[in-house]
Amino acid sequence: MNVVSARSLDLTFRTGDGPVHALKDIELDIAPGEFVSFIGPSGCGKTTFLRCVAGLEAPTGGTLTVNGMTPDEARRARAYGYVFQAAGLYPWRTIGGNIRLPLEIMGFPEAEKKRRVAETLALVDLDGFEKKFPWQLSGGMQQRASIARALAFDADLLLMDEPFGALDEIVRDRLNEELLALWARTGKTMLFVTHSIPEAVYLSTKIVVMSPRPGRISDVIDSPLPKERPLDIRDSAEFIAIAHRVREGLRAGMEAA
Amino acid sequence: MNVVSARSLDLTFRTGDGPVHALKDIELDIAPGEFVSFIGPSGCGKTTFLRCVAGLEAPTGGTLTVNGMTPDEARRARAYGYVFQAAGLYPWRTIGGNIRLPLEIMGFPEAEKKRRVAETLALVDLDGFEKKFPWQLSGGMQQRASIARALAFDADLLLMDEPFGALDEIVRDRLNEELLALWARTGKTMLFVTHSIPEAVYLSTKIVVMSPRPGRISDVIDSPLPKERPLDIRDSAEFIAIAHRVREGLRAGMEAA
Amino acid sequence: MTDAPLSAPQAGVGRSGRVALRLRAVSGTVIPVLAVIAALVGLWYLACIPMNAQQSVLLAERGGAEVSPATASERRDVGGIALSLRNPDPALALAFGQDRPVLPAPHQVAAELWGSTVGLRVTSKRSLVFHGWITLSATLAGFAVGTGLGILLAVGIVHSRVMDMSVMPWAIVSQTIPIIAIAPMIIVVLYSIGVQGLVPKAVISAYLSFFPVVVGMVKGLRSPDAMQLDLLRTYGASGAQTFWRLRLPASLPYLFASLKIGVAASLIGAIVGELPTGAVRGLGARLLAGSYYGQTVQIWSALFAAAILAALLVAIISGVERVLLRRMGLMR
Amino acid sequence: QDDVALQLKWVTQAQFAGYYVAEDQGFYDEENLNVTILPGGPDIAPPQVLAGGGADVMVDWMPSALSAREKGLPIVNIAQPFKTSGLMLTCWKDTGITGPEDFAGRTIGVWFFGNEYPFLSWMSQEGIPTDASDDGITVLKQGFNVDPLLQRQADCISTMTYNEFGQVLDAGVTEDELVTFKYEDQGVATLEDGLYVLEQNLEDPAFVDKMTRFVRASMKGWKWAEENPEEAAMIVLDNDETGAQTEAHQVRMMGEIAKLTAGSNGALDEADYRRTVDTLLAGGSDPVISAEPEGAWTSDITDAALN
Amino acid sequence: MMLVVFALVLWAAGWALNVRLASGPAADTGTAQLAVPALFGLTLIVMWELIVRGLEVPGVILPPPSAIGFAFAGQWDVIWADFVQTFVKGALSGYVIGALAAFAVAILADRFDFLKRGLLPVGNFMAALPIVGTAPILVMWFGFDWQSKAAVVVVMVFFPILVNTVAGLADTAAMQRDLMRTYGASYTQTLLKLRIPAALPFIFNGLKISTTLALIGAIVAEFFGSPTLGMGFRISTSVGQLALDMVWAEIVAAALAGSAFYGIIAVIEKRVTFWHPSHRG
Ligand SMILES: Nc1ncnc2c1ncn2[C@@H]1O[C@H](COP(=O)(O)OP(=O)(O)OP(=O)(O)O)[C@@H](O)[C@H]1O
Ligand SMILES: Nc1ncnc2c1ncn2[C@@H]1O[C@H](COP(=O)(O)OP(=O)(O)OP(=O)(O)O)[C@@H](O)[C@H]1O
Ligand SMILES: Cc1ncc(C[n+]2csc(CCO)c2C)c(N)n1
Ligand SMILES: [Mg+2]
Ligand SMILES: [Mg+2]
Repeated sequence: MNVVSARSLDLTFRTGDGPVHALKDIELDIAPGEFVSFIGPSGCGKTTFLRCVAGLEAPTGGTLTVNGMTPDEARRARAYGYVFQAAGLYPWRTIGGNIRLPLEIMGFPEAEKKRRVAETLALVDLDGFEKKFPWQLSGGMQQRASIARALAFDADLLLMDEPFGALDEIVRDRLNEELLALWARTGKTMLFVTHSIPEAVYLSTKIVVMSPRPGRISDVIDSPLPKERPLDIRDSAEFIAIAHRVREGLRAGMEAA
Repeated sequence: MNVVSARSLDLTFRTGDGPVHALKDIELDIAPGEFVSFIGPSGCGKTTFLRCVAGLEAPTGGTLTVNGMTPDEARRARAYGYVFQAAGLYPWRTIGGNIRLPLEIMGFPEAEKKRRVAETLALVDLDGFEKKFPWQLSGGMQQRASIARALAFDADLLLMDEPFGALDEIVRDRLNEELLALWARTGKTMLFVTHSIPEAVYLSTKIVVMSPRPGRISDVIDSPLPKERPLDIRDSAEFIAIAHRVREGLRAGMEAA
Repeated sequence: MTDAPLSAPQAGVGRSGRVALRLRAVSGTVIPVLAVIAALVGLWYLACIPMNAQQSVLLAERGGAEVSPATASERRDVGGIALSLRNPDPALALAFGQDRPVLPAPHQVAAELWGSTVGLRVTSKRSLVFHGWITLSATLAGFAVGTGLGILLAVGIVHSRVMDMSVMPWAIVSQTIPIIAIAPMIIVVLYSIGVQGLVPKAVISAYLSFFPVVVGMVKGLRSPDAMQLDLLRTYGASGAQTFWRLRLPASLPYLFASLKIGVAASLIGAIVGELPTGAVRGLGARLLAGSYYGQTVQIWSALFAAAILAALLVAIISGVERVLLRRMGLMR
Repeated sequence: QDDVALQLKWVTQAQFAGYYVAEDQGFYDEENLNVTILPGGPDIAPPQVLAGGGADVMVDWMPSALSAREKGLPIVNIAQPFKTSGLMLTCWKDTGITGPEDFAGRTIGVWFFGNEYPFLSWMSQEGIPTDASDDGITVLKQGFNVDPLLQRQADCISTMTYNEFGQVLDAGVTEDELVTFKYEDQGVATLEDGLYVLEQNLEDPAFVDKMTRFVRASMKGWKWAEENPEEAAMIVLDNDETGAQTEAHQVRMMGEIAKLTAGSNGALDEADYRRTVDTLLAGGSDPVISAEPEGAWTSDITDAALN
Repeated sequence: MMLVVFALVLWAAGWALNVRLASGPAADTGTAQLAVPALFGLTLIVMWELIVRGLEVPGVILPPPSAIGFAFAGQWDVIWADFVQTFVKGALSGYVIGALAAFAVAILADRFDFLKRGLLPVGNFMAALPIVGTAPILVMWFGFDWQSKAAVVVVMVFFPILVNTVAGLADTAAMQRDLMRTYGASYTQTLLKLRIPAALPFIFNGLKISTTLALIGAIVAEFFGSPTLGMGFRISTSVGQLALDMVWAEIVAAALAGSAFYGIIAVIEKRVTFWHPSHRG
């Protein structure tokens, strides 16, 4: 069964100055264990699509299922973890406290909370930072903590909206590597929004190129790259070819709009 | 004569918790008409170097001349235009008013102000937006306006500190193309700070790679790319080779530090 | 530690660094503050001369000195500065020690302050500590009630659109009502149901302090951004969970900012509440009694006592704020 | 014991010595009364407190009481411990004022808050407008103290023989620098501190009995105070919670107060009442009261109390 | 008792209507935004009327709104004269003087950092001096007429405007100041073209807070001595005369004037700082 399945999905926002057609006729299937990147110019509806999957936004047309349920049911079943663009850690909670937050809300027993916090901290390589406050960490470390927070309750689906958008290229490179490793280890399904072509190509098994006004899917590219990806795969011809196709897809979408 | 010439330039900030060695032993010459990019990890001193050139920061060692003057003299002679990372337009002024700001301060006559505002607006392709307020424009348009503001008084030297850092890749691509065209047309000398390897390689005649703690120049790469650069030059082997060298330079700098 | 957080703010700041920073901050304000105070005190002394000139010259005249103009009725039309210039000796000599000066000299006020705080048993009716305590207890009671009410109202406003739309404008209008006009009425109404003493003052004090708290708390409870709220939605959190885990902690910095304004307002309220019933107890009563008998020195010392009390209350709240917010990691 | 709440017209001072003495000397206890004395202040209107039920009995001036009665608050004088008026105008002699005919064009300080009626009546009897016109008086709402006179912001101010006048002297002004006009001497005296209750309460025999005992004990207090002015002043001082009153001031005040209470055994003298009413009615175009009051006083209680 | 019960029923009905208005489809229209608070106020007033009549509260304790309305209409000329004396002469002139003085000092404090660091803490302390204590002193110094009221208002509004203006002048981003430096701009140019415009939202915040303070200050000062005119004079005198309807009519006038003053400054603010994120339509 597909983890995410969208059929002629449509979403129009009513705003003060007329309706905004944010998503139009989205058809997409995502199988378990895939790493899917969404790329497209600003305003093309990437975030909106992710929010629909998360049940934070209600589509105005078409159908969308998550693990076979409606997105809202999936949200209440805590089917996914969501990572926002900015780390958005609560500044009044320590790193450990932030990771504990979803566990508290979902009512995990005390011992279980402890175990999971320690485990996820280790997973994102932040052991020893449990008692620190967010602002005592660098931006990259904060973003890792926010990923840990989304991992803590061990949902099979991870939704990430430009998680590394605010970081500099070098830190970003390292986090990309780590994310790939994590994905390989856990086998989760990933939906990943990005603005960066190299990032999308480097990470994904499938790249969804979107174009704006109204937000549509203009291309879906299945990556032939192997699962093992050292950083300098980015200088390989295959990589460059996919990147080229993504860029062409973006350009075409822009011109059509 | 070199536009910028640095000889064993050194700068140490005194802060509450001890000195920060931001620039060390910088040796650099920039000839008229060059397009020089500065790239390096966060905190390596790119901004600090640009600020030294602008006379906004006083070096603690070595010498630095701008058009043969001290930076401070150059600043008072209005020798350069400076573009900051964020557009930083004054929200209480229209786009036209923002571009007029430096002209007012430098005491241009009224008719001249009018002419130049119109001219620079056309140069950055913003005619018709003169009466709009900054927040009514998209991020990319705001950044173009801020470049226009720096161009308005027609200095021969343009200092740009990550001007496109906050924009998305597609908008950024277009502004890169436009910036190159502008440079070709006006023959100004450009100092350009960026985090993006493709951007640096695409734009520059010379790439300065820096490494942190203390901030040093770890590599200076003269680009063999032709002056004419269509966007898909980025898929060429030459381009990729330079990008690779920049990346290696960055990595080496990181490891040494 | 491969990724030492060296780029994080303050990552390298040790204890000594913090202490050094604090020391620099202290010397960076203490000296200017002292300088400004010295300048103000100097000006104050200077101002005493013309302000008290009429009386100085009158005293000199009664003492048999030659003064100009010679009679009080002629002098009445001469300004204080001109009078001091025409009679420099008495104006200077007698300006700083009068019993009922128009403007008491700083040392007179200081001596009175000292004498009526440290110099007396705190149980004495002349002790400013005694009166300060009376006012303080009403202030604290009113502040507690006002703050509680303000927070409740803010919670209501944040959670109910009707309350937001209907209550907020009237809360603003309520602040345009001159409290001194309704204070006596509040007191009389409470009298009629047999309530007197601390409660009426506390009610007025609460009336003045609830507003800043409402405004601050509404802002604070609304300070979490859409992303922080959405995060909790992705966890399927309930309204109560959202309130306790997100809105409330996020509002604390705003709350403290309003508490500081509110406590000062509470103090004013308590003093205003002490005025109508006149000479009973408290700093307001001292002010009024001083005023009633033309005891300017006593007025000024009560005035300063009130300001010092306000400063202390604000300092205490700042202290609590610092400890709490630092423990919560909200203050660096 | 029966509870009685007494609302004073002003702050704790020797003006109210009789009540404090009665409390202190146990005269109220003897009458089986538990009396609470509520000090007044600048913004407390005793009739309002009475109307609200915050007090059983109050001290007020008759002009203010009659005016309140005409406004529909039925209050009744049950006793009149003050025989003579202590109110006066105090002026600087060097202004050249010698009599009321010189008031035109002057600035005069007056207390308001129900204390302005005697002045306004007097002026309307003299035919002097108080509207700040050229041939009229500029009236200032006088604050709490004698500063307007000392600062020469006013040519004359209102003073009480027992209080503010002493303060003027205390400030170093000698009596021959001043001209004073006692209302008593001008023939416009109105009755001052009397005891008033709500009319409907008098229908209750228990209340009447309580008030009878209260008046009896209070008058005993007053007579004690007249005889022992120094001790009475000290008792007042003990009851002052601000700690602002001084012994010298209160002793002098007690001395002056004793002169005002001297002629009264507590019963209202009908002649004084007539004079007060006539003065207030004679207010020309804007009299304080417009109609002859009915039932504004009763001698029942003093009759019962003093026999 | 019936009336009281009726009042409570009315309250429930008013609230229910408001709930419908506020959560209905028209909630965001300007009409609803006026109607909801107006309805709320109206229910309060009618309840007040009913309860006062129902419980037979004496008119000298709390008059019903209808009596207040009659007093307001009947004594309109008196209220107007009081308003001119207290608001126009006292509050407004004091407000203008206080604001100008605060601007001048703020610019000085901004220019000389030493002054700023010394003045602000001392200023905060001075601002804590209770107005009810300073008012009698100022009345003693400046006489009984509106000048002393203006002086009280100056003292009251000075510090909030000063503190806000200083904070506003310091609120420019380092980048914005650097931009001016790259143009080689002078201090005055930076002040006029950057710092003052950037400070306007703060300045208006101070000006807004001060509107209500100004009126209250002028009224409070009249309690400590005044000519026989003015809102504060009328309030205190009318209490003494048990004319509570007049007292409340003056309070209503004060609240109206205060709210209107606030509203006018808020409108000007919206015009002048239209560019600020909190005002962008
Ligand atoms: N709550 C909303 N109300 C109205 N319009 C909205 C809302 N959220 C998004 N939009 C509009 O919908 C369109 C798609 O927005 P969305 O945020 O999904 O774009 P995006 O692809 O995530 O862009 P970016 O790369 O800038 O994050 C945009 O035009 C946006 O203005
Ligand atoms: N005013 C200052 N006072 C003290 N230290 C400073 C100051 N400005 C910069 N630094 C320090 O100097 C070093 C270089 O900073 P700089 O801003 O030049 O880096 P950068 O290369 O521009 O980084 P980024 O890519 O993040 O903009 C950093 O360690 C920074 O913390
Ligand atoms: C507003 C006001 N009311 C009364 C007095 C003083 N006062 C007037 S008459 C009197 C004696 C009877 O109580 C006293 C003390 C004042 N100064 N200010
Ligand atoms: Mg987005
Ligand atoms: Mg930088």
